[in-house]
Amino acid sequence: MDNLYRDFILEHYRNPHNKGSLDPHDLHFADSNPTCGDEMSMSLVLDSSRAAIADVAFDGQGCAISQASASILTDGLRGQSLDEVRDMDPKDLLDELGVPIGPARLKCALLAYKVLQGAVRGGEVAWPAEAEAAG
Amino acid sequence: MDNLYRDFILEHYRNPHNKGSLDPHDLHFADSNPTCGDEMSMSLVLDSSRAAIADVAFDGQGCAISQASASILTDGLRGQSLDEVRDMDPKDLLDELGVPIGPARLKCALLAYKVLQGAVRGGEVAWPAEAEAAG
Amino acid sequence: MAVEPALSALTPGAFSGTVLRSDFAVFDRPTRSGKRLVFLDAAASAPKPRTVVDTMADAYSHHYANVHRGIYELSEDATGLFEAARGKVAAFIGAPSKREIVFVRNATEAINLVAYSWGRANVHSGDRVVTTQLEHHANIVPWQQLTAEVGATLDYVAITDDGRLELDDLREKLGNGPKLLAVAAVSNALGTINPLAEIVKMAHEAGALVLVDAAQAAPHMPIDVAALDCDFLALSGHKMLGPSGIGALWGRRELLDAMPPFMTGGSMITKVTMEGAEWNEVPHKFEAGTPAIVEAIGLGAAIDYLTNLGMDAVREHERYLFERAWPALGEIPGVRRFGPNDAETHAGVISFVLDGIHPHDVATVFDSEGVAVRAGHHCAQPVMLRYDIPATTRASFYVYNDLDDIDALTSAVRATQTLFAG
Amino acid sequence: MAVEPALSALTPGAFSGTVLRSDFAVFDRPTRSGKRLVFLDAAASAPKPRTVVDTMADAYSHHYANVHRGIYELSEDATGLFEAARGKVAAFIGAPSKREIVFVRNATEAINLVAYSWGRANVHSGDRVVTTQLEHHANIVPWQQLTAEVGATLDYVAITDDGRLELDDLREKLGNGPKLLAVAAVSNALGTINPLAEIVKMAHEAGALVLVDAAQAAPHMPIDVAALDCDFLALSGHKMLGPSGIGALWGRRELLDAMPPFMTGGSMITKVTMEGAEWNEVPHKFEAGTPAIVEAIGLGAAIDYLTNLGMDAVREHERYLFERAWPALGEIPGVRRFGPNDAETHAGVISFVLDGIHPHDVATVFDSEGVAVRAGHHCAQPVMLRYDIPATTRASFYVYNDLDDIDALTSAVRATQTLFAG
Ligand SMILES: Cc1ncc(COP(=O)(O)O)c(C=O)c1O
Ligand SMILES: Cc1ncc(COP(=O)(O)O)c(C=O)c1O
Repeated sequence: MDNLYRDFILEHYRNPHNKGSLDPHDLHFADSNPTCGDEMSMSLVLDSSRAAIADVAFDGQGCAISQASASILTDGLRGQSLDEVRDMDPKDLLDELGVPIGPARLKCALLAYKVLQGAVRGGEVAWPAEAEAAG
Repeated sequence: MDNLYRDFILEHYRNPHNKGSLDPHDLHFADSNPTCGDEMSMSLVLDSSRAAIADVAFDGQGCAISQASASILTDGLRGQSLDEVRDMDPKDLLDELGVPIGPARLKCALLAYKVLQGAVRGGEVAWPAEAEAAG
Repeated sequence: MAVEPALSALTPGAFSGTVLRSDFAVFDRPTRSGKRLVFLDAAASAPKPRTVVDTMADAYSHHYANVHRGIYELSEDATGLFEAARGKVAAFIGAPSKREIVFVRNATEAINLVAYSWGRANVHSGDRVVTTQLEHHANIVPWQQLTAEVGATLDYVAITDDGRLELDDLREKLGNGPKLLAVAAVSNALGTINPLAEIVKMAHEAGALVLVDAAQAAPHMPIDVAALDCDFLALSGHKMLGPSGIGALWGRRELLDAMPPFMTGGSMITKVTMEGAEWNEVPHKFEAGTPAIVEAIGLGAAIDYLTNLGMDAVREHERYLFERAWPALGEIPGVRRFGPNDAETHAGVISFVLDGIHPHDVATVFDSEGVAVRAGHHCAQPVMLRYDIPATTRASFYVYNDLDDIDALTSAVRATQTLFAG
Repeated sequence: MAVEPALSALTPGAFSGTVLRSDFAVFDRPTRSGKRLVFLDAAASAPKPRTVVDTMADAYSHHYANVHRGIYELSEDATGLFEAARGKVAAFIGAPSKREIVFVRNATEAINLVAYSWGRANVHSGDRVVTTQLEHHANIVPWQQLTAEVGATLDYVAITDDGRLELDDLREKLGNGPKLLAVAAVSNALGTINPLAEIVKMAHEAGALVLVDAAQAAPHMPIDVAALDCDFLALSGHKMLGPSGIGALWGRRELLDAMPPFMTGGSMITKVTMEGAEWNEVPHKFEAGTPAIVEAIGLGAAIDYLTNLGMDAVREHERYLFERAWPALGEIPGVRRFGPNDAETHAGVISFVLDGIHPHDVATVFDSEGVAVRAGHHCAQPVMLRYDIPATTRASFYVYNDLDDIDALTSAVRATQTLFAG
């Protein structure tokens, strides 16, 4: 418990980074967590090479886990190439959150990842295998 | 076992009474036992009052129980009024068979009753409650 | 002020939750948190009393065979137990005949059966079907599919700020002459107990049949379909202390008789040739293939358990808990409760949100306190839409709950608020 | 001469039925006749090993809650066990992904699901569907309903005198370019093992998809959908030592993805508004409402039990029993056996009739000897039609049977003949 809601997570939740929307943007995608109905969108602005991310913002309501996860994930995106983003391992995001996330909350933790993948792949992607067990 | 297949039943099975068909006849009905698919038909000839049974025959393949039951049931029909037949209690037929019939065979034992009721009521009737438990 | 701990010593309603807890093996289970398990999610699915588990284990061990077609002792045994369970369901809901009880997987299948079989035969282009905004998705989506497929219209009865059906709106929707009104007896998202007798009367006067979704009512209060005068009723075994994989549809005999089959295959036919098939009598016409035999028997055991407590006493017990929990939650600043205020029209289901804390986080913190509650849209997204919220946290009561559990609930609310206030 | 009693001491196939019997509580049960229970009706439904009963009792007692939506320990537990069971089914039949496994009630529902969902979307007026004359009603009537509804034609592949599919006739029927071939892996009425790999190849070359009814195959022999290259496969848990109320449909991912839902309600949606709904991913799209949670877990335990024996060994064991029972029955005057003569194409299912004695009477006399067999049309009336018989008596073998049971079978045949010769 205290483990899951460490100050670090709660701090990101209370003051999420990169929250809002970017207009104009190059890529945009919205998706939702079927377990709870929470929706999240992400807007990306590409750099002049059109192959890497210059700016990013996410939007939508959600729980502490999904908000903190989106805040942390987006923090690391600027400068990354689209190829790097496509190859991203969802486990790395779970590691970065650094808290034990039970199966029922994995979709909360990975929603930002799923939305991001939808944006850079141009369409909805399946939930990572990690989140499957929770249905 | 020896109980169920008493000589009495086997004798009726080997040499059923009133087996065959009557032509012309006044009433005719055919029905089947869904548990086994056995079909049975019955033809009735009425007397001049048109309200009582003058002659009867049943036809169709079936097991020893259903054949013996039809043989015994039809034996008692001549001279009975249609009203009496309609009021018949299926329990009486089971009593007359005089052998312990498990739920799985009740439809065999009562098929003749059901066909007869269909004939005198002019259409299919439901299985008697006794036979319901066996589905 | 929250509930006085002293109250816990009282016998709530007609029997004591503390005593009944020993009937349920799950409460012996150690929890991850090390705390006592406070189970407040009966509305999703109920724990099983030992008698249900034991009845099923005995049936699987000593009375199991396929039903209806076996000419041997074991199959006669299984058939007898299975059909006796059908009789128990009929008696439990006041059905005139056990032939009107169709075994299905769950309430969802019961409603789909009616939508496919009765619906496709009776709802045509230009017709209307009415449901309500407080329904579970199971009582919405099948009607969306049906009406979209045949070109009919689906109307939704609105709900009030305190979670009741707007009866004036219902009257208006019925004024269009719908073929069917599909309505819940009790809302799983708001706890609302709908005034069913009145609703059925209104619908019948308007010429509509009434399907009652009793998934949340059958487990918690007496039901009498004959007195209610409804036309179809759906329930799920797993919510009423019975096994998963079993539920029942009740329908008026003449409606069931006239309906075409839904699924087809073995047992539901009297004759199959290569040209076509003839259907068996109800309820078999609607039970294609090998049924959930032992699950039906287990549901019978659950019904015995509930009948033994008495459904009036069950309702009384939950009303007692509601009457304590509702104000206790209301006294805590930052708690918003949903649904009607009074215990007459509010079942033992309380949906609430905590200001500034997502319901999912609430449930996770509760779990760490040993308190099992549900968070989400409760498969009732139109309700969430109505109140403009993404989700709620929901606590729901049953026979094994007591005032200690209400204390645990309010304590968990405070603990969550403290954690997030950081 | 019948089987030598001495043979009973051998280990048939890879393991001894006599030893395995102790895994099944039902054999401890006293019978009405006072005789040892000789259970020869696995093809209708199989007894349950203690491990299945115990796994279910434990799940109901200590790991039960609704799945997928609960944010608490108990629900995570239940979800984990339920989804692990899905993985076991996938592995058992060689499915590439557990997402391709849809839990249903039984094989009948699996086939109906395909007929309703894939069928209504893909079979149109003038199209053809092919089934065979040796199918169970579950693999006939849904296709009759579908083709009648949309104005398509249903063709039946004929069977030979010894109960095999006429492959020339199959080729001819496939020549008309059907959309689907629905065929059993093993016939429940004749015991025939169809040459599936060859059949699938022929059908695919003709452009037809293939649905395999594996209700009688999955329990008794190894299955590998990837190697078979079929498109859909249906099975029932209760016939493979698992609980009632659970079965599975396997389908190719891309087919399942493209299909509309069958039943609708909770869990199978991602979003519901009053305007409409969006569907969840497979397999959830096809699992509306609360599933048969513990029954799926029990099926997983049955699969563990079978996998532990080894499906090759199970097949070997039943082949061994067949090779003794078939000639032993054939040697008795007045016994007519159905289905292929050789053990390569005949599973552990023997249908027979006794001259001048109705199969129902046979089963009743057998019951009095402690021998449980089935009598009737076995939900395969077109087979009865083909051989112009009303019914057969059927003995079917499984892992707990041994040569003593074969002896009991032949003795019961002789006793019945003696009684009726009277
Ligand atoms: C070949 C075959 N297909 C389908 C079925 C139907 O199985 P269930 O009744 O479990 O749906 C059976 C069961 O008898 C069968 O033997
Ligand atoms: C009011 C209501 N209707 C229908 C259902 C669906 O029940 P099941 O999932 O058992 O089909 C539920 C279950 O949550 C419910 O609460």
